[in-house]
Amino acid sequence: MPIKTYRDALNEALHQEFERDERVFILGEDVSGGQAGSAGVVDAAGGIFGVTKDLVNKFGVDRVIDTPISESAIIGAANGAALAGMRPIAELMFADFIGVSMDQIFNQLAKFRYMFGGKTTCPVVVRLPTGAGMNMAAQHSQTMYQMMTSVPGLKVVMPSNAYDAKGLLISAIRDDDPVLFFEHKGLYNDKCEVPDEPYTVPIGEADMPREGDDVTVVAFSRSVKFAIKVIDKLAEEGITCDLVDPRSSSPLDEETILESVEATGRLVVVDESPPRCGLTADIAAMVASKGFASLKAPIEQVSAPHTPVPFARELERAYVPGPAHIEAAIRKTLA
Amino acid sequence: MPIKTYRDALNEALHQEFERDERVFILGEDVSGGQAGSAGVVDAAGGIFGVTKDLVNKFGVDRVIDTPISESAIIGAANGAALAGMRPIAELMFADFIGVSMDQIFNQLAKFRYMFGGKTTCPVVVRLPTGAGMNMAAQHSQTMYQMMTSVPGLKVVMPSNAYDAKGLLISAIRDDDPVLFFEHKGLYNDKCEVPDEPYTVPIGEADMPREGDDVTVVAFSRSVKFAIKVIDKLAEEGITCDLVDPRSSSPLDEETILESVEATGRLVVVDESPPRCGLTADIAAMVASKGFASLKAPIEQVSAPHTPVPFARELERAYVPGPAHIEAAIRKTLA
Amino acid sequence: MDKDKLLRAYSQLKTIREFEERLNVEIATGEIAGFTHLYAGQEAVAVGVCESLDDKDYIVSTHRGHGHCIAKGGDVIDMMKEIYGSTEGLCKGKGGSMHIADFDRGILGANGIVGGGPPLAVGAAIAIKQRGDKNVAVSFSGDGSSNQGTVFEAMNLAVVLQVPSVFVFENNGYGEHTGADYAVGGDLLKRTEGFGMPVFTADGADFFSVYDATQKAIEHANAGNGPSAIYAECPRYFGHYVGDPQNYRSKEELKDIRENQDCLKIFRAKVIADQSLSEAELNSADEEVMKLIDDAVTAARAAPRPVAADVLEDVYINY
Amino acid sequence: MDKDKLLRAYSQLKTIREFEERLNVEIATGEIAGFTHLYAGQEAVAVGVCESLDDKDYIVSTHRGHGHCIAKGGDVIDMMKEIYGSTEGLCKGKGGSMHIADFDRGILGANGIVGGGPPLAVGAAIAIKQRGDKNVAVSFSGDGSSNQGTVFEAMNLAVVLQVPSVFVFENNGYGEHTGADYAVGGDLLKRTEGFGMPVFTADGADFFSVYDATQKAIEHANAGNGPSAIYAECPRYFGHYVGDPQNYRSKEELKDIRENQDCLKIFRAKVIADQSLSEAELNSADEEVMKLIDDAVTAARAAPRPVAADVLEDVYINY
Ligand SMILES: Cc1ncc(C[n+]2csc(CCOP(=O)(O)OP(=O)(O)O)c2C)c(N)n1
Ligand SMILES: Cc1ncc(C[n+]2csc(CCOP(=O)(O)OP(=O)(O)O)c2C)c(N)n1
Ligand SMILES: [Mg+2]
Ligand SMILES: [Mg+2]
Repeated sequence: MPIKTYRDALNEALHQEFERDERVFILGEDVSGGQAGSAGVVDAAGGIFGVTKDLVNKFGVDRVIDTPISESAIIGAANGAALAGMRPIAELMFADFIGVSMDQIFNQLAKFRYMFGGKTTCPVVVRLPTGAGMNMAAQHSQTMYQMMTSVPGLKVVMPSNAYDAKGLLISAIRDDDPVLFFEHKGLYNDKCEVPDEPYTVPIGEADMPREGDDVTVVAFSRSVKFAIKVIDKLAEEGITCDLVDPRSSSPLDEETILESVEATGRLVVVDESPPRCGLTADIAAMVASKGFASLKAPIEQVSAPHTPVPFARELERAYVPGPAHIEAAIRKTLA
Repeated sequence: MPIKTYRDALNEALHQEFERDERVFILGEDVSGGQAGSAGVVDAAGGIFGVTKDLVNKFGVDRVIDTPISESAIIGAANGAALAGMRPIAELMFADFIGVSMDQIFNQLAKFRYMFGGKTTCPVVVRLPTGAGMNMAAQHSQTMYQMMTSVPGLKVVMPSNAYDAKGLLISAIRDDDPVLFFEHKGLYNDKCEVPDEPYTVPIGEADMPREGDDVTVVAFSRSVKFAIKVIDKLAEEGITCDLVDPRSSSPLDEETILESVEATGRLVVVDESPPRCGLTADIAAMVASKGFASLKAPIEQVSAPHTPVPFARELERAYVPGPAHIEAAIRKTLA
Repeated sequence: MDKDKLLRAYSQLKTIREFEERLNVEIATGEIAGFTHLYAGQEAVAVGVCESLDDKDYIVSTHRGHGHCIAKGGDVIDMMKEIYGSTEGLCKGKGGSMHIADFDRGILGANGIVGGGPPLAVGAAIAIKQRGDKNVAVSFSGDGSSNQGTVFEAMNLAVVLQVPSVFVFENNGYGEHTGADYAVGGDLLKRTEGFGMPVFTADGADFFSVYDATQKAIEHANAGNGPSAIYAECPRYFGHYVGDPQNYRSKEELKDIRENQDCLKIFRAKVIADQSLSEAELNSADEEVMKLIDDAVTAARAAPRPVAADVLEDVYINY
Repeated sequence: MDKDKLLRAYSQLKTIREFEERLNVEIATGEIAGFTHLYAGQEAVAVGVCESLDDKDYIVSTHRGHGHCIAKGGDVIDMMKEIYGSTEGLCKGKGGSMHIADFDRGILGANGIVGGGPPLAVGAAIAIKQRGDKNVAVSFSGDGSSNQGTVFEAMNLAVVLQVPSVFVFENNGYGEHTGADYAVGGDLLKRTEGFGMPVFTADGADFFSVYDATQKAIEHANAGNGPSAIYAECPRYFGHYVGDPQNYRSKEELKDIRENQDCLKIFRAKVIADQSLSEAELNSADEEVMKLIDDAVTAARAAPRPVAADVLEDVYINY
């Protein structure tokens, strides 16, 4: 099977869905790029991370829409177009910029279906490059998906590898409910086998990239990659772990997590968001309520510290919960 | 001691702090009210819930500033004034409107101190009327504080009674860090003893309005009131509970919660926010990690369902976690 | 305008007026929950705009949405049921007064967030443009709303993309308890024109004036010239919400607007003067409207109520 | 302007230019982390504005903040240390290029959020007004930023409250990879004037022109007339960020702006022509600047690095 990067897998999903359904379009800042520039090109960017590359050449400026820097209008326009029967994809350049569009996310997009008594859905996909790792400091490095998980009505998806990235994005575009789609900036260059043809990965079904007996590790987004590293290393010592990658925090595949904890009795939850009301707390609480009887040890949460993301390399490295933190937590739960 | 409403206690705190420190001012929509109206008055409103009543008559329009409907500018201006040495209070008419000002809350206000290396603080208080109970539907009934608890750098306070309301607001205004101050709309008319003189209630110290042996109940904001009702009723049956009102979700008084759970071995957490990445999950997870050894039963979480807030009376009543839900959870953890 | 259209327009004006006047009474009974913002006084704007539209045109409304929804063809009885919180309401009792929507009529919802609507309308206009249809997407905003950043962003985006949006600004003099003259810095018209789109000014108490302005906006859009705006000053008869004591408004103002800025009176005077409709015809329209409103209230009171389990419907998941 | 002031202004222009040109080189070494946006080409705006200000005036900057910070008196060496991520940097290595601040100099921070700054400046202007001071609070925004809703809101609020804000718009032709002519609907000047404040237009490649406009804005504020704006077109010499291949710009444009819109050349030509400064004086200023920049890079490279425990400092709590 061909090997592709996470970035290219996403790009391929977009090309194929644009092809399949002419109601699909994308809007955002520099999703094509170059409008009114002195060189006279309109495919200058393809998104700041290159995920929308070449779309404009194939589908034109009416479906690959560069916008002014107006995030509320970007999300709002996507919402309105969806209510009017389209299947819009909105790109926020960085997940952190959700702040300037937040009302359109949680008071509009998330609520339409319910507030209007189920008489409509609002099939918008919002793509949000997320996470730390590029030394972009406090306003360009946040995950944000933990906050969005608390919003009823939104689906919250965060692929951890290129295969899932393509399959989940296709599912998201075809979904009738709004999906916030978080792409980790630190994964764009990661590669794995990705089929050429379109396929879907269902939203709400966990993946289990490693299986074992001693500890259940639940990890999201880039943390999955770090967890795999640690688990493979510990396997050499004879410590084996289930690794659950829920792929989406909402809907959440509670069953897979609970079944695994039932077997192992020990739980480590890993995520790059800060700890309070975060995903590690959320999963830990769910298990403490629904899987309490299985637990043999305190639940270990591995998250970022409760601070903004710092700039300097040394600081950011210490901030992001990496393999060392995960390993320590696994050992602690076994101690 | 004089009996005062939550609303009047807050109003008194404002009057006294305006008196004490001339750097204190307030801005928001209709915090005075009546500007450019045909009747020529500027004290028409005193805030839509009457919390800022009469301030403008005592302190003038320069310190009681009516603004256009521009929440980003309201919070942003408060932030900038604080950086320039003032002690601003910003009022959002409803906590739900935080969406249109969210960037100024979590990317600016929350981050300045850290991002600027501790070279400044940003002493802004944002007042946010919160919660359901008035049939105002999906966009005027949310708690929002669970999302804000996940933001490093913010203090998040939610008084559950008039005494705390006054003392916590005075503490918030004197605090050098930003404080989001959530006033439950369903508590404004509640009364208790409130001293006339200014006093502070420290932010980050839990209150324990009821003490008992069997179960620890942790509740926030209006849920405290419901929990008291249930606990007093159960006491007649001989079931006694510790009731912990953390008063603020961040900083969180983990110690008081953990000590209580150590004694009771059972935990029920109650909050009106939806469940995912919410406060009930957050507290449950903290105890599952740090107080695991004390637990004798699964942790019970009592929250709103994972839906937007519905309009009709019957629906909203079913939505808000009330005494019946709390009682059921307490009984379940004892079963 | 032919006689049928004229009569229909008048009935719409009257329906909105009576719907609101009646709500103002019914709310006092305590049967209706929540916050209600009445549109009375402004009817000529909603009807003047919407009489030029059909079901394939879109509108996005505000917190003060009853008038827009009725004008755009929303079912009066189902609206009333929604306001009463019945499961037979347009939103099954989940939305209430501030969230009335009717997708079959192109009503993309009232909106409780000031400034929430205009970006949505731009999105609907994008949809229209992509489908190659000749329709428009209209957003309504108040004077207060005109200060919300999202509204400026929406206008700019519509201009940049040259989509068929129409931004209607209804200046009723107040945003809640604050006068427009205080809160709107500079000049609302010039601010709007600065984005490079035409603003058609209308008399917001005169149906014909608003109708004409709307025709111009639609022609502008149909000619492929993109967005435009309509600016109309109009009176707000009631308080901001039902229950508002309105101590910021003088008695004289409240009296004057009922006497001299009543769109119903103005409409009647015009059509009677030019003999396009007779007093009798207008009166019989009035009677029909009164009956419709009576029926609506009766039906809404008797309509089925939601049950607790309904809370968990209409959302993709519960936990 | 006296000779000292002129020389100082020139040195500031040159310092910014060399700071940025040097960063463009140093970043290639891999020693500097993160994203860096260079201000080269636009120096006349920052310096033209800030030479009229003192430490009690406030500025709020953007993601492209080095120029504004240097012009407002930010310490060049401490800035360089911040960009290198040292604990001796202005923000102890926690902020980096996009978050440089210096509160003693009235620099309320660069800002990574487009449109984040103007509301902050209005707040600082409220503080000035409440204290009865005669100062101004300046926000810088780009052409791209001018489309962000928060910027419109800030202008409106400043007008309503009549506070001493100055909104500086630097139109460098691009917001990231998108031309201003595409993204700015209508006319940036008219949009701003629509709020009822004067806009002083300046040539953004000419220090003197910007300086004059700023004097007018300050006079306007000092006279109690509230906010105003300054509009300046200026060239952006580099890509949006260091590393941007700039395939959306023609070679001719890039050549032309270096040749014909270089604020240093223009400044030199003027002061030599009117004999207010000599070539020798300017050259010796150049030398001092080059040495300062050298020293800054040397110092930044050698400056102490943060340690992991520093992550948990400067926040009121950890969990
Ligand atoms: C974002 C937001 N801010 C504030 C409010 C509260 N609010 C509701 S209506 C209103 C006034 C709106 O004024 P205007 O746009 O003139 O409309 P009108 O009420 O006059 O119809 C305000 C402040 C809100 N609903 N949403
Ligand atoms: C809210 C937000 N949206 C988008 C961005 C990404 N971004 C950073 S700079 C920039 C362009 C800004 O253009 P302009 O205001 O003209 O400033 P210039 O870069 O030309 O100095 C964009 C889109 C951001 N930082 N913040
Ligand atoms: Mg109004
Ligand atoms: Mg620019």
